Amino acid sequence: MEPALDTAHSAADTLILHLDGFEGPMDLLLNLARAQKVDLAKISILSLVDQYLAVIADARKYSLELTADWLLMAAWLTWLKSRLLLPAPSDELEDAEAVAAALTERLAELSAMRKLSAWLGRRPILGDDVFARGMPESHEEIDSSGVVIEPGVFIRAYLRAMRRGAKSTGYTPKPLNFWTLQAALHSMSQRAERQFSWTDLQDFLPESPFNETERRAAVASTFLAGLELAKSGAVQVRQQEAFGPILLRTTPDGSDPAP
Amino acid sequence: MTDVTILPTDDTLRLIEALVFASAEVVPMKDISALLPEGIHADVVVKVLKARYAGRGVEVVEVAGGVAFRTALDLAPRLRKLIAKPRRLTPVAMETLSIIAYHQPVTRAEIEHIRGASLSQQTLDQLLELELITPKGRRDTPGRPTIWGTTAGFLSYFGIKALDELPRRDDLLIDRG
Amino acid sequence: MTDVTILPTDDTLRLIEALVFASAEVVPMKDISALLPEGIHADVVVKVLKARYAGRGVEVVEVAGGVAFRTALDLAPRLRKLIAKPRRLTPVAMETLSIIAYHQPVTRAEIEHIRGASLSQQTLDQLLELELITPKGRRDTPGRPTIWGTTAGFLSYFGIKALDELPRRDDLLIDRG
Repeated sequence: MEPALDTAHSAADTLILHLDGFEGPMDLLLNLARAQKVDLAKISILSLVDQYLAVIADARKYSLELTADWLLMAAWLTWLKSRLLLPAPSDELEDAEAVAAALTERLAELSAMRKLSAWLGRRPILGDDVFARGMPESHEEIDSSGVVIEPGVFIRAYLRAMRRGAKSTGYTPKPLNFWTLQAALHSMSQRAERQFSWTDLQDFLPESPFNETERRAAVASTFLAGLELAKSGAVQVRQQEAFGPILLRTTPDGSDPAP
Repeated sequence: MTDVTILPTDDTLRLIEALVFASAEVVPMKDISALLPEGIHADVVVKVLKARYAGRGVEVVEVAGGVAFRTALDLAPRLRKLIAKPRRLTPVAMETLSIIAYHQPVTRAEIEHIRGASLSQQTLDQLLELELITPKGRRDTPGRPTIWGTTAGFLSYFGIKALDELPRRDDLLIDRG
Repeated sequence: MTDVTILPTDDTLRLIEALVFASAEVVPMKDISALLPEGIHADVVVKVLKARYAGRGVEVVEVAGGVAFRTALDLAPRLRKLIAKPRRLTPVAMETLSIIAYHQPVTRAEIEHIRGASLSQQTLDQLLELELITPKGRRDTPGRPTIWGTTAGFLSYFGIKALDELPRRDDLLIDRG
């Protein structure tokens, strides 16, 4: 910033003060207190106040712009000074003395922190005074071959699937009476073990009561079973005319029937 | 190498040692040379440093473009720290796995029927890759579809010894009686 | 320390040397202990390693509750030029950090009261970025202000073993001009 403010204070030495070089009112107060060259606990608060106010007055003379905290401190110190000097009821004087003591303590605290800061500054600072390994080697290996199966998640997934499955097929309380391909294969293979000559496909249908849909499904699965066994060489299939009856027989020389 | 070998001072060795240690990259020989007093050769310094660290837990190695420190090769495996970061299954994969676990052996078509949704090859592949499921042969039906079952790996991830330790289906499907 | 000091074998020394050397961070004592055979104490191993590296370009230091390799302090002026990594704190940041170190956990208002000046965002950012301070929760007072404390990184940054190594309060309060 522009005009530096020089002020001579009451002590013999001339302290050159540059207001803009201070961090704030406390910083200035601490510097003024240090200039008294005594133990901080023994500084004269009154002369400290006078010095501070002199600096502020000077700053105003040079029409330096002061931020609120500088002026606030000045006002507060003026109040403190008046309380300490003027004859007043004893309890008010005690108040003022307590406030002065608190200010001394604050200055001592700030001073202590400055010393700690200086102590830290003398430490070997990593990355400036001492250096760590520049190319660290990691011996850590991420193993992501595993998988988490939490029983709760597993169960919920199963129930979710079952619910969806039930919804999409439509839930029917009565089991479906479909003659499945597996059943047809099973039944036909069993009969093939005992050999049979040309037999109508219809004869392989089960005897259970079927409605029309179920009967046609049974015909289809029985026919598929026949084809499957024919493929494995266990039976032969014949149809003599279009839409005529489909006939099956076991393969005469009995090439090994598939199970 | 040179005809006359001038050995570096301890001070020089310390500086180069610290530089190689602290450098974030391999230190090029020419950078080392630049720091050396007249008459001292970088390769001599590196040789002395290498000898000093020979047999220690860390070694000085010459790699492409310069010099670096490296953990002694025999120690690396002992320092290796496995950090398990197990993956999570997608909801679809988890559903599929649960169906296979409860209905095994089961075909893909049956899984789709139970789930009421189609099953992508990707999901099956994921479960296979993680060795959670395995083919258990083929069903003797048209098309001879592959039937699937769970593996020992599945049991171990689930934390059970045998399949009969899975939560009972009946306990899960109360509304089915 | 123990009554009977069992010295580590060279193999053990190499292993720990490699472990600590590999890391740029401070290696906690417990990580060292974990690699030691029964009966060998980590502090004995560290002592032997420290002695072995004393006077070298890199040294073993005990810091932030663990051990690390660091370049020797006397090499700083020369290394600083070679390894450009300016991370020196400003005086304001140093002062703020001192207050946090001493008064932790501490609120921003308390820091500002002690310094008699407001805390700039820039200072806070610098301390946070270097991972020297961290929020330690909130104080149960009106407004529930965040409280701040120092990190393990703070100890490591200044080469301090533990917070109790900081100068004692009485020593800081003594005024000698």
